Amino acid sequence: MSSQLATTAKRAGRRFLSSLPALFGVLVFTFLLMRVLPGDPAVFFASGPTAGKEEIELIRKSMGLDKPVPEQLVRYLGDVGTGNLGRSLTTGQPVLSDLRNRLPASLELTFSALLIALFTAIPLGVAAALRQGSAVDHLVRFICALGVCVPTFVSGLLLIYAFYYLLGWAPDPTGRVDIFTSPPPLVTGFLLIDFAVAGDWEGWRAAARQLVLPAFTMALFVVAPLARITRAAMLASLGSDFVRTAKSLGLPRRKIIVTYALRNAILPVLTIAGIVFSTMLGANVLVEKVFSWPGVASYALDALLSSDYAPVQGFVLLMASIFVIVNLTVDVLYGIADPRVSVE
Amino acid sequence: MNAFASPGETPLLAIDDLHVTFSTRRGLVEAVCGVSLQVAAGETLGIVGESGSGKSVTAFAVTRLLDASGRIAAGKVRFKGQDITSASSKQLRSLHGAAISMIFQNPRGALNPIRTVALQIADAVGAHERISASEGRARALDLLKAVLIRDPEKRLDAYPHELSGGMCQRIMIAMAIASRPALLIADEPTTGLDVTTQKTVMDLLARITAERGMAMILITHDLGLAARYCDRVAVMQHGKVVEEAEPRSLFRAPRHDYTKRLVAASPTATSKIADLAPSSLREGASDEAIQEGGANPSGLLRSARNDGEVKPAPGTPLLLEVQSLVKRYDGGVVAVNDVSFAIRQGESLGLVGESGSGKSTISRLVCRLIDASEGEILFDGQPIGQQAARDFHKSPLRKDIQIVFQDPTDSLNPRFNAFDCIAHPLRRLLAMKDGAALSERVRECAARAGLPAELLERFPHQLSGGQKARVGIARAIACRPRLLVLDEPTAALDVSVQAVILQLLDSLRREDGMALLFVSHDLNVVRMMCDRTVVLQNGAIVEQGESLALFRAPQAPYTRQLLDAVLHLDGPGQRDAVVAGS
Amino acid sequence: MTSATFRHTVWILRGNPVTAVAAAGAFILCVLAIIGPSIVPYDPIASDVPNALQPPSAKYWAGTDQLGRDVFSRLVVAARLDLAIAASAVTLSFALGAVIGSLCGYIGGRLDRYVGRFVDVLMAFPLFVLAMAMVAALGNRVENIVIATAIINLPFYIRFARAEVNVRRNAGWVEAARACGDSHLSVVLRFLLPNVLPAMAVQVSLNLGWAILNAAGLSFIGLGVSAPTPEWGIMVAEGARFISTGKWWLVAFPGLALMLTVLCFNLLGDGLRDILDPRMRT
Amino acid sequence: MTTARTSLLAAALLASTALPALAQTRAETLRHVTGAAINTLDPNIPGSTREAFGLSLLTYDRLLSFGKKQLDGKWVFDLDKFQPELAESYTISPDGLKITFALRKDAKFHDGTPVTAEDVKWSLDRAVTANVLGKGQLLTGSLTSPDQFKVVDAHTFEVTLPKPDKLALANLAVVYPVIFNSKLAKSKATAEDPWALNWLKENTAGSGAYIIESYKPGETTILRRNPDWNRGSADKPAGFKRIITQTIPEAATRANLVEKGDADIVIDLQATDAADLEKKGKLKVVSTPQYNAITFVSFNNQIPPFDKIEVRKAIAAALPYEDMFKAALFGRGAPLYGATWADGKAPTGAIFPIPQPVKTDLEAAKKFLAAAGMPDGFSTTFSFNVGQAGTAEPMAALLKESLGKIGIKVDIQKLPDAQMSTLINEKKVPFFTEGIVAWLPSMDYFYRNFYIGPIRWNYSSLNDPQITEWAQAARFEPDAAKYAAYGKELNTRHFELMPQIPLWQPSQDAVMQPSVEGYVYQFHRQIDFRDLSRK
Repeated sequence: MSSQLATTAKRAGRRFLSSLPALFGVLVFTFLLMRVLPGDPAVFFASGPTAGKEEIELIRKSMGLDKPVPEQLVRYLGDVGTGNLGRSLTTGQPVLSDLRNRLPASLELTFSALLIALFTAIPLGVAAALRQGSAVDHLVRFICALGVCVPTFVSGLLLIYAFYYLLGWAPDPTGRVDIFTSPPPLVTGFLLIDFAVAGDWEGWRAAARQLVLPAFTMALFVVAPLARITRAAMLASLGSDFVRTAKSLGLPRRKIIVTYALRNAILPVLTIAGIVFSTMLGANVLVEKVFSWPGVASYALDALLSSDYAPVQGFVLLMASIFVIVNLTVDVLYGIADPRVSVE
Repeated sequence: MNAFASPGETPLLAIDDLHVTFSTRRGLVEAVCGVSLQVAAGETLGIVGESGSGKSVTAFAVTRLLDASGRIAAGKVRFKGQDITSASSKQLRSLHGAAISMIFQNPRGALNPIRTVALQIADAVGAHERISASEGRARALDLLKAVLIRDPEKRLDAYPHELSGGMCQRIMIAMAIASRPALLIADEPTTGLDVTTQKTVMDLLARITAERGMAMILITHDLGLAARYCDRVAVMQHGKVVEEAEPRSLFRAPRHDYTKRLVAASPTATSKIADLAPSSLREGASDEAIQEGGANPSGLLRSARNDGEVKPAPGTPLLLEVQSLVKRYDGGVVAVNDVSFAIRQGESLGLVGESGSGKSTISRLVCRLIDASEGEILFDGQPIGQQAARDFHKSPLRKDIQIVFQDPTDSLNPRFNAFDCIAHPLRRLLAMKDGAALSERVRECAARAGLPAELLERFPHQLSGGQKARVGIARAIACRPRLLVLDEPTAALDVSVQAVILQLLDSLRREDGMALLFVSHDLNVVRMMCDRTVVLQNGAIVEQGESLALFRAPQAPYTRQLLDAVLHLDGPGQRDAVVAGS
Repeated sequence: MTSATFRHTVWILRGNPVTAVAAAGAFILCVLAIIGPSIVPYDPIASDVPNALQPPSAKYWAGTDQLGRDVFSRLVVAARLDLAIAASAVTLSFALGAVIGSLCGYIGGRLDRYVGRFVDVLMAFPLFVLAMAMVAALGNRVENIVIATAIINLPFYIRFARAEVNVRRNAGWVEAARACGDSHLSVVLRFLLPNVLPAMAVQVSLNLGWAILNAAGLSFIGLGVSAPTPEWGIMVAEGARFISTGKWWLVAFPGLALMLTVLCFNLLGDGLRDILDPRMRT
Repeated sequence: MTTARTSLLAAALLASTALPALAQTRAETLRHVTGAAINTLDPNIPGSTREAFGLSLLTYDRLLSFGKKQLDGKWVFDLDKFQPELAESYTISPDGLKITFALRKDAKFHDGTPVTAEDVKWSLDRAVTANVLGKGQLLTGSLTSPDQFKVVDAHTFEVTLPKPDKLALANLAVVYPVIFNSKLAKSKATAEDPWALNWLKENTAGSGAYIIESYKPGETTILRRNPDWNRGSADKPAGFKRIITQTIPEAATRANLVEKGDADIVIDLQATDAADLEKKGKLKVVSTPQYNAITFVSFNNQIPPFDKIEVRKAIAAALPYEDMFKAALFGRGAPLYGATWADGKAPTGAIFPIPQPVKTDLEAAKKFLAAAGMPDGFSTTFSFNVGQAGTAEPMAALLKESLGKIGIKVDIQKLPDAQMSTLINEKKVPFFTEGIVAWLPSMDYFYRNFYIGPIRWNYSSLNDPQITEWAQAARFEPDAAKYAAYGKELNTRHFELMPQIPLWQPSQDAVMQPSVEGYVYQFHRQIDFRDLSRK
């Protein structure tokens, strides 16, 4: 068991090292892509009523844009090495602190959405697999297909219109917590956790209420791939020889489905869930926009449209790092869940 | 031991006119049509038959473990008088494992890959009695001891992938006997295992059933296995039991035509190629192998009868010379270790060994599909080992060395029809253009391989296993190679089909004077097919020599071990001997 | 299609009414894309400001928009552009991905490692943001939207083709082809590629829907096709502005068109998977 | 099963109402929602957003601020009237070269330090010396050097001008010349940053009506009332105890919020939402045409074929003004087309912009085109930025359609905002729509800043010596009648040259709860929350 953990850790370490070049590639590629953008951030932000050449030059200089691109790149890489991601023109803050403040919001939303999606998708997928070809199966497939075919910004807007505007069930879609609720002392940045730590259940409910609609909007979109893979994996393991063995030995149905079939089927689901998580985190731009969610994605979107380089670069780097970390986590979890992996 | 349940006494299991149907897109297909069998307590019943005969379906119907598409259409299955076909799922659950349990082919797949051995065995015990975790572990240990696993304490926390196939099957047996069932159904329990492992596993099964007074149904395609371990054998064909008897009389004097053919087709230590599918049995036969022979090349029957020596004269020059061949894979695994042998023109050389002996790697090295790490290969005196496998397709010798693969399904491009498969080397290596000449040549090759011309338009998935094997052979001989490498060409085929294919290969060799490199794990087949034999173990040569001499008086202990494990059709009472001897 | 495949397809469709409906839907969409512009009741671009923002009626089946253009006509005409964007983006990434992925899967070694790194880099990007950045950098014209969508899809195709080829590279028929005198390259292009294409076709169908949504998302943040070209994503994005004032038809109908199209392709992809999955064959 | 449970949980969460005990103070709190974000606390920092300007009006005081007047029944800022803030009163010397301010004696910074003339001097020095935005702006009021600012005594301050300048006082009322607590600021200054730019970016050192309670850039800013502040007209603190400004990117959501009563005021709604809310009648909608702003269709007068007046005139005659106004703005604004000028001369010169004598006349357009030598038209692109897509997109579609009728093929280009501004700055966009705003909307200010020289804001790249000359002359013309005469010439010349086609002045639709009172349209198009109170 301990050797298994050791090999898993070793594997994780190897994976991490091998992902460093990818991170570096992302860094350089983003940098260059941003320089290709035809917009000049200096001009855009020199929006003062008398903005002239001088003001534009000032901003260019403060951003280091007056230097040749290769030099900018070297400086940027040096800065990143020392943990300086630059300063956002849109918010006026250092990108690092902006990202640090906003990342918990994105993570909390994405985690909640993923949880909702998993708790929906796995039972659906299992139900479909258990009754393959039946009406249940077709229904699940249809529901899933329905979920992925509505653009998130449409479903988000419709949910707001229905639950906030018409029904009044949901709180105003204005961020993470009701503006009149005092925020909890900062511990993790995850409001649900911080409120719980502080024992402020009133606040916890307020934060949870804000979370429900955006999380559902996002979950709706990822239920399909998760349910689909659950169904496929479940079908594979239900049709496998070891489930037949379990049946032939007279194991209780519940045990066969949960301990034998599902536990094996969960492995590919885990992999997909990792991928889904990373994609969601990067792709929830539109959800964050629609729900005024103060997350990193909407931050990057605003910056991108105004050619504000530093935040976009910082964001992409952050996302790529999270991608690597999530992959590592999945790897480790996989290594723990599946003893076969460690011998490879 | 009483072979037949005496009338009046309730048998342990009674199958009465069982019909099983499967719903497919062609409508309902009846896989088992009216099978009646009885098993007495403590008795071992063998069910033999080729693929599609319904033997496994019968077993699964008995235990009600059929796929969702399968259904028991009619008939009764009584276990100790209780009708299983109408049992509720609750009753079934108490029956499974506790009264009837099963073991399967592919033991590793039959075990849950992510659960430890101890837990799985404990699950099996816990399915029928309430036990604590520690009790479960203790019971698992006892059972592991009962199935004679070495270091049982260590194996408790092992996962299936850490164990060999033989060990997995022992664990499967441990689970199957965990709740002391009265009947054990073993469905091809040793298929896919090496011969030596097969023997130990079967001996264990025989011993355990005898010790515990359990009845067993042994389902197998291997007549030798049934002969050795069963009290009584039922032969199935097309979903019906065609003959049922005590093994000695069944195999010595088969009465039904199908049984006769089956017995004849099973290679034994003394059988000859011509005996495998004697023409006397072809009349009125309806099975696939014989039907396929429809486009019988005129030479086939003739040459099959003609069993004269085709051994090349002593002075015949060497065609292939393999010198100190080594193949190392990344990670330091040595698949082939210093192997040298030679084949004369027109000679047939057998390469035998168990899985992992490196025989398939050698066949690919010789075919120049992969590069050797060290050593040289001379073909017709020319060194061909140095030319990179990547470029060998340009070599003029490419057409002289051809190969027939193990799995006929796997060896045909699913997107080519039979014609294109056979025409492919002609187009490529002989640069033949589409036209009358090409199609004439393809037809000729097909005919020589015994493939009816009307099948040439079909795609692989529309052909039977034997037909696909023929396409593979036709493709390999299309360019008239001088050396044909046969990599377990019949391993995936039923015995009756194997018989016909072996005859075909033998006659082709005689007619064309091709040299053969025949790779196989089946010693009887190699003995029949090859002039000389090389025995491999762990990538190295253990012994090589004239086939007849080698099999008659093996020098190496390993060869002897292999030969001992070969099963023979004649051998009643073996089972008692095994039990008594242990 | 051979008759056996056809029979198999029919059999699958009978057991899968959903797929049959989806296939019919996809067919209708393609027909609309071709003949749409010639059958619509109004010019989809001509404005008619006095009749702006009319709710659906017998005259305007799906109402009119801000400029008084007939929403229904615009919807029908938009089908062509939307399908074209999705189809060309997917075709592009499919073609590139299949070839690159197959070569990597077959050859392995250094090529595989380098391409693998490149794919890693792409995968590590937040894809939507990458698409946004590319469109912003290249300019929001149709071809750039296609290119951006194709590039963010590329890694999936490369990986898919690579994996599919990898499991087949040691198949008997591949070795047989080499024994028959085919070079590695010819094995990849003439043997492996045709064999992995069907499996990838499933991916294509699923991806078509995704590509349409991606284009719609780009439109929503203002990086889509330029006005006044009718395009569903833009129509939804424009209509979204009117949600709060209860002009539901502006968002509902294009949204529905988008949804049905994506639904069709997704269900079709699911169905195709069943048809092509050999395990489903008995 | 789990699905059902999850959605039950969701419903339960949604249904429970959890407004805490802050309800009684809700009436004293003003919740403002906006689509944009505040990016600095010091309005002088290059790159400051409009919202940052708006904030600075609350946290800082200036010497004086603009008065208000009624325009068509709506309260708007008055460029010519001032009301005291930190200056109790001011006197202008007869030659107009010296302005003396008497400072309030009771004014204190947020930290309790009294406000002195030293602070004013330091702050204005900073505005004209440091690399800040104020420098460029104050220039337009002839305020360029620290030498012009003199401390007379602790509460008397003197500004000297090289020439009498009508906009000098006005320039002291805009957002840049805010008065900092110089002691505090200097203590934060460093050798590299003598004017404490970095520190003031994230901190306030002011005396304004509100104190920042929490500031999350791009999310929320919460302001607390400064109880000691008495610089308002009524000599008492501002009306609301707390002001919350929240960034809500979706305009439709902002409309929902204010309609549901969750937000108190919003000024950046889409025209359609404002119209709808006005029709529903539950809320107070104050719709003020932005009289210091213009939305126009511009040509780059240097790029062919727009270097030909006839081409510009052809397009001016082909634009579907009425349709564009209705479809894009829903008629919310003041049109600048469709006027009749009796003798071809501008009817007035005191103000700019004035309605132009343009109307849709395709026949005339074709004639102009023919006169330009292009009877068959030409192809061009028409650009606008993504941020304005809401109004510009329908406009562009109509424009494309209409110009198509006279043979001009238009490709519509929607550019991300930064890209658009860059291209405009590089003078590379031939044909586009934009909007301009003048904080100090006097006639000459418009001409000087938007139609002269190679500066960024000269969108049309107009280079007409006549206009340059008249505009510079008008700047220092003390006599109102002569000034108007210059203006008449300028307005006429402007129309004749047609460098741009002014379309309209869009309305600023301030939508608020009926209980909110005191809204005034301000020069920087933000809300001056100090004016507001609740009934």
